[in-house]
Amino acid sequence: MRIPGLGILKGMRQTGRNFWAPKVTRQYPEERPQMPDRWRGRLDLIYDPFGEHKCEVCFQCAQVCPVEAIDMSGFDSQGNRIRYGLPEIYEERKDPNAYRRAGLPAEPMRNVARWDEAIDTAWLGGVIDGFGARPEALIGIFSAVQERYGYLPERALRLISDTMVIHWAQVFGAAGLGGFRLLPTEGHLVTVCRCAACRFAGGDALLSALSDELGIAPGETSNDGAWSLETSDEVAAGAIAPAIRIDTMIYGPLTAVQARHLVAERRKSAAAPARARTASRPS
Amino acid sequence: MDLLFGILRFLLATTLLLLMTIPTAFVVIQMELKVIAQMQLRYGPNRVGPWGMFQSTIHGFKFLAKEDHIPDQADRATFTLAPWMVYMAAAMSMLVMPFAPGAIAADFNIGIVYFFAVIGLSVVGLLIAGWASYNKYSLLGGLRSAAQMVSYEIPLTLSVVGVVVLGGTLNFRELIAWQQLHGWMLIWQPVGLGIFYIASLAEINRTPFDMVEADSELVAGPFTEYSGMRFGFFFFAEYVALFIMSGVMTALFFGGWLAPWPFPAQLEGFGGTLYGLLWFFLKSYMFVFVAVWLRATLPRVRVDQLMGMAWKVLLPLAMLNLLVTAGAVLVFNL
Amino acid sequence: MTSELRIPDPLELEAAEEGRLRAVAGLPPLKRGGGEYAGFESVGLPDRPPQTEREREVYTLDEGEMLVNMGPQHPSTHGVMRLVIKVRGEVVIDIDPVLGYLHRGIEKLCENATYTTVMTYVDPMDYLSAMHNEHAPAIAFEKLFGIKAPPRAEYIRALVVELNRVFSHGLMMGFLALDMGGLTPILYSFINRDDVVDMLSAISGQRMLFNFFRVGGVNFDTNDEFMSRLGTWRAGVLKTIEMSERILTDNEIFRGRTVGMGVLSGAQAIALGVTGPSLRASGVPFDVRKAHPYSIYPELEFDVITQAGGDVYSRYLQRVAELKQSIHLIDQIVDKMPHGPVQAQVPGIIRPRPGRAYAAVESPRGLYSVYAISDGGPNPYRFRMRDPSFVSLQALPKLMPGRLIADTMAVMASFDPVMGGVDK
Amino acid sequence: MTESTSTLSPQIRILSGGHPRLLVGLGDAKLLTLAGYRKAGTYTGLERAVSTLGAEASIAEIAAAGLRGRGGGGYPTADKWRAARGAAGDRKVVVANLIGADPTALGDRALAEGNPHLILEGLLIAAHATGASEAIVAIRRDWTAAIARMRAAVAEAEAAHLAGYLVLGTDFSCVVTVFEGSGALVAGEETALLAALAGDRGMPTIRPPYPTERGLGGNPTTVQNGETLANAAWILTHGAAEFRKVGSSASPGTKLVSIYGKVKRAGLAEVALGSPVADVVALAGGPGKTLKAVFVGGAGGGALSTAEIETPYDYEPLHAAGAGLGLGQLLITDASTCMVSSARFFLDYSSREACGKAVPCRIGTKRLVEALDRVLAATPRPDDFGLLRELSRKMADTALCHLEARAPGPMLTTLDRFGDEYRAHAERGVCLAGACRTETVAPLLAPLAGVGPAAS
Repeated sequence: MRIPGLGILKGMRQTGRNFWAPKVTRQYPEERPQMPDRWRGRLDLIYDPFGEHKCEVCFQCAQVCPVEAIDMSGFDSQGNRIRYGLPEIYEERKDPNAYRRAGLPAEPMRNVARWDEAIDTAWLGGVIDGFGARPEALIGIFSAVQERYGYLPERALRLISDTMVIHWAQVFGAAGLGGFRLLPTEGHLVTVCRCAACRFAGGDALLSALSDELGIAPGETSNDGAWSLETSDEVAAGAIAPAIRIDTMIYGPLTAVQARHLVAERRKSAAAPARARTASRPS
Repeated sequence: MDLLFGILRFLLATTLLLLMTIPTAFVVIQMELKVIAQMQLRYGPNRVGPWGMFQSTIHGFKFLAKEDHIPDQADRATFTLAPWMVYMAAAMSMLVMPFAPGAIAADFNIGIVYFFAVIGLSVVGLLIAGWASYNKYSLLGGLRSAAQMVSYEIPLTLSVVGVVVLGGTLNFRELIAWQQLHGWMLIWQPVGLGIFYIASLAEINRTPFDMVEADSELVAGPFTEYSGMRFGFFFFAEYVALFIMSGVMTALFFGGWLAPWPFPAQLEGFGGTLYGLLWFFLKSYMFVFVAVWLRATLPRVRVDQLMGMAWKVLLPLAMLNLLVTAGAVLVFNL
Repeated sequence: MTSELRIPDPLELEAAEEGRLRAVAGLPPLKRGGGEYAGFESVGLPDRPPQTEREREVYTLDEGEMLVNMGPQHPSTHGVMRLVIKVRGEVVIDIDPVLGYLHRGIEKLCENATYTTVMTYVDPMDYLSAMHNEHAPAIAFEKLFGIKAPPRAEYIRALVVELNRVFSHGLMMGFLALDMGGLTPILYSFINRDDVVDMLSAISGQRMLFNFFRVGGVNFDTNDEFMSRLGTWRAGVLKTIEMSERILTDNEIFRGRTVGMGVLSGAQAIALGVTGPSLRASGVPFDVRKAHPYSIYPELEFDVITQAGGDVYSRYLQRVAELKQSIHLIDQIVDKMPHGPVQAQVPGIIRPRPGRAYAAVESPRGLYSVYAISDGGPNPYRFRMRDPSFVSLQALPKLMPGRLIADTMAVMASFDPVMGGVDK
Repeated sequence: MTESTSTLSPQIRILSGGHPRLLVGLGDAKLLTLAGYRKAGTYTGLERAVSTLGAEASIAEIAAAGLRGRGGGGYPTADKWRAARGAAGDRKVVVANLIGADPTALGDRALAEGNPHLILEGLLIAAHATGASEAIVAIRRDWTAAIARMRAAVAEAEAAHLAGYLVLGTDFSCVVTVFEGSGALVAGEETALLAALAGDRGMPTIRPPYPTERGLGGNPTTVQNGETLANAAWILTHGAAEFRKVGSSASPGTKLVSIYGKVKRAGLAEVALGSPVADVVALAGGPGKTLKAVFVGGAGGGALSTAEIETPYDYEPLHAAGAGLGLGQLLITDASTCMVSSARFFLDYSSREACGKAVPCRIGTKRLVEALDRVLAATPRPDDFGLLRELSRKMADTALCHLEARAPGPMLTTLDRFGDEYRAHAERGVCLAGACRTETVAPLLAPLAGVGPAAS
């Protein structure tokens, strides 16, 4: 026979005792939990132990996200500036007004938004149609666009994605690989070949000479916007190593002095159109 | 002149009481948050103000800031009326609450009858809230509240009848004076106290008798469709009622404002009022604490068990108690 | 085992209960069968004609009846389940569970994953017993490839699986109380659960979806952190469990609501396919760990616990008893654990020979089993999982007619369903 | 044969000597037209395969010749074609890989520019042998001359019923299309090439399934290097026995070698497989006495020291020496070349060209470059040489594509053979070759562990 109420009293004794007992709550922001050594649920996979950004902007996450929820920007392992996401959302974030709303000092955008750069849609549509909109021809279409604009404008990529029904992340990812430019260059573009043949034939000296002559480091643009210097593996120098490319013309083999001379010559006739010359001098 | 003074005094007292309900609700809610947390080995709210003291206050202000939503098919008139009815039932019943000597808003000669009449009004509010919401859960909750509160009113009142018979008065002040002479009613009416406590918990929908809200069954009972300050009124009324029931229990069974020792059980003048207030609040909040303690421990009883308990256990027990008390009064001529 | 094989028809039960109630109230019995089809509008959905007999039956309302839509958003449906309850007053006449709100197509996901990556997909299924979810596929795939996990791996598996059972059963105590309005036991249960998941994250690296089992072993060996946490937890676990027990087991209100409530006889339970603690609470001594031994369970000493009642209270007691039994098993496992490797040599992409394999484990909710068919490719041709919660829920419509709405919660919680597993 | 660069890009210079087969007449404008090409006696291979032999027999012919893939892997071509032929699927594709992944490898470019019909013929033979109805020529996009010539060649061949529908009047049809491919290193990898052709970022995919089972669009796809296809055409034209006359028994035939570095004449030569590396170096008029090391196989190969200069230029012997055939790149260095900075150059190249798909490659190459930078700056961490070896091993173990697996090759081989240079750099900050700009740094107290056997 149970005495009615005794069970209730037993429970109340327990809760009453716990009223005074030490508490088990962790006061989170002050008291950080000790994460196990093997813990792998961290959300801050941002920097590795060497202090380097871990995200390589490889787009694999964006490509598999079915609702295109991932937007990202950064520099990938090729050094390309990549950004991916809805332009309006992204640009709103970069918008000086958004900064102002957030109470941050608003500076004019260094890299102006190019997603609204006008492109010749009819021409691009013709190019895509010429390839029959086959996905195999994506690189060919990119080549055509880069030939015309000097780089791949984002709006063109978007149009390609829409017309060819290829996922936007795929188009952007494909454009990020293989030497396409995603930013426009300013002025004359001097490209120094960095391939093994050129490097062992004295390409480093060429690069330092040109860098000295133009006063800019590789990847930079001179202050007057007339010259850009970059390196590439693409000049494919072979027998004419070491070689450089100025805009579309390839020169080689060159010595450092010859390279300086070439650039200086072009500088003098900066206003005049580049005259055609032989691509190489057989040795 | 007397009439004018009486009216002024009444206006002042009611204003003060109405103003008092909100802080009272805040304090009781804060107690509930904090005490249950401690019993569950948590700290409870501790971020807003020192020791989290203002958590319930900002809860209150949060209600003000929330959207007030009325369902399309709800009956707007009654839907808006219901929170007021419930809230006013609680606030009005405070009118006869004997806080301290000289601190009774309206010292009726039938104060106890008035109290039980007014506190019972809240059932009407809950019923129309349940009906007006156009929601099945609300309707079930409203009907439950009607059944439960009407049922428990009977043992509740009957348990007090014993006290009244013994004290020979329906006035709270006189009842406390009787207790000063004869000792607290607790000694004379232990069974009545038990019935009163259980029935009062049921009357104000506290765990383990919170059938009306029953959040794991009926979502939120009659309050399901309410939001913003309208819900806030229900919410406050519930906690004010808890305080009132504890206060009335103090007055009826625990000597009201009397100190627990005979000398000085009561002081004269303004000091006496403060002294009385101290003891009254101390005792009342102790019973609030017990109610919260119960809530931290007990599961909810089922609705049929609840009704069974009212009619099969409490009502016969209260009758028996009344019979024995009345008999004793007659025989021993107390 | 009882010899009662007849399952009472819900309508019959309901009629009896209704007759009793009306007799008590002194009312004439209601006439049945004159109802009208109310349709889906009455539960807030677009109307359409009934498509099955059962649908017509549920949505046909007699005099004084009403359909209540409980869920998918409701405080106590253990996830996102919808119960369409036909009530007369508060008396439940009929229940129509509507599933699929959490359906994620896990079986198909697994069929498109390689054998090694299946483990990540089965985790979120029954999220309170993720270790068990991984255990059955691991065993099935090992059968399929004809490899064996090293002994130490088997012991670690059994250890983490029993730890998982401890916190799962502990949570059941809390949720049962919570569904009856008891606020406190769930928080005590979470103290225990937090300790265990911290411990499991020390060994596996994750707190909830462990991804710990591998085909042919486990991901990690035990480490000092895990073992020290295990020791600290073991010292205090019984005290934590007793706190909930003191509040619930002898409580008159709790007993009043659970004893004799939702009685499932042994024969009924077998007929409905209910397994696990719910079946043993009905007096049937069936435990996969004993009946079809797997892993290292033959080497451990334990008895199959049963209860006689078959009601909600028995199911509660059964869980508490099994919880303590699991702690006992953990002691044994730690004592006997051998040294050695924890992972057999397995190629990166496994292509088993065409064949089929079945493996069943005793999960906290009952018999959880996996059936995998290989066509020789790198991913399973067919991957089928039997989830115990889904089967247990079948009993709900059989038990509820004649009871009250409030009891629906108690009976449902006593089967301890996890919607992630039900909907897969 | 004299140097003739008439129709070829100026980058390509053909060296005399060796065993010219594919290079015969290259640079002659006559070869560019169909008529001129036919006059040279070819397309007979295709005729023979289609009209006389049939698919099975042509594969047997290739198998008898023992042709192996010239893309570096050395997988027997006949086996690959047989697998593609046996694979289920009603649509099969053949892809000619003319991406020329490494810009220093000139063989494919020379063939595509100088003799497009030869590659086309090989491609059609492969299509016929594997039962493919579709053929794709993927050419690196900056080889504009090659693309134009290839397109013209395809048009000519189709007009002459050598390609397209009903080739040579038989029921064999094969539609040939020419597409540009991107110019990244990884794009030459066959699965990456297929991904790029599917309109995706050109990143390798996990194998199996091999492309011969499931490639472009899920269809069985045979991806062949341009040089391999040219060889196949040559075999069908001249016969397997003739093919086997040159080269080693395990791998008969010739290989196009691009020789550059510290040589008198850099350029392209065709040598018999199995001939000593020293002979190949001599073709370019090597540096003679000052020869220090030969990097065989470019960024994915390895270095041979002067002691190993007699190693046969063949798949297995080079692989055993830690190097590889690659696309036929041969970098010759003399005494003035620092081996550490050379290894760093190759690793840096691999790191820059990493597509980003496989983490060990993407991060691992960077870590290797950083470790080498520390060595070059004479500020190594105590375990840096251990790190170099361990990381290389892990990269090879977890590689997704062969580029990644072989990326540390130049570093590992030089670490083994020229350990003293590494040690000098790391411990004293001295470049033994005198090539690197060195600063005076305090020597370390204890020598570093883990430097290769040559150093100990």
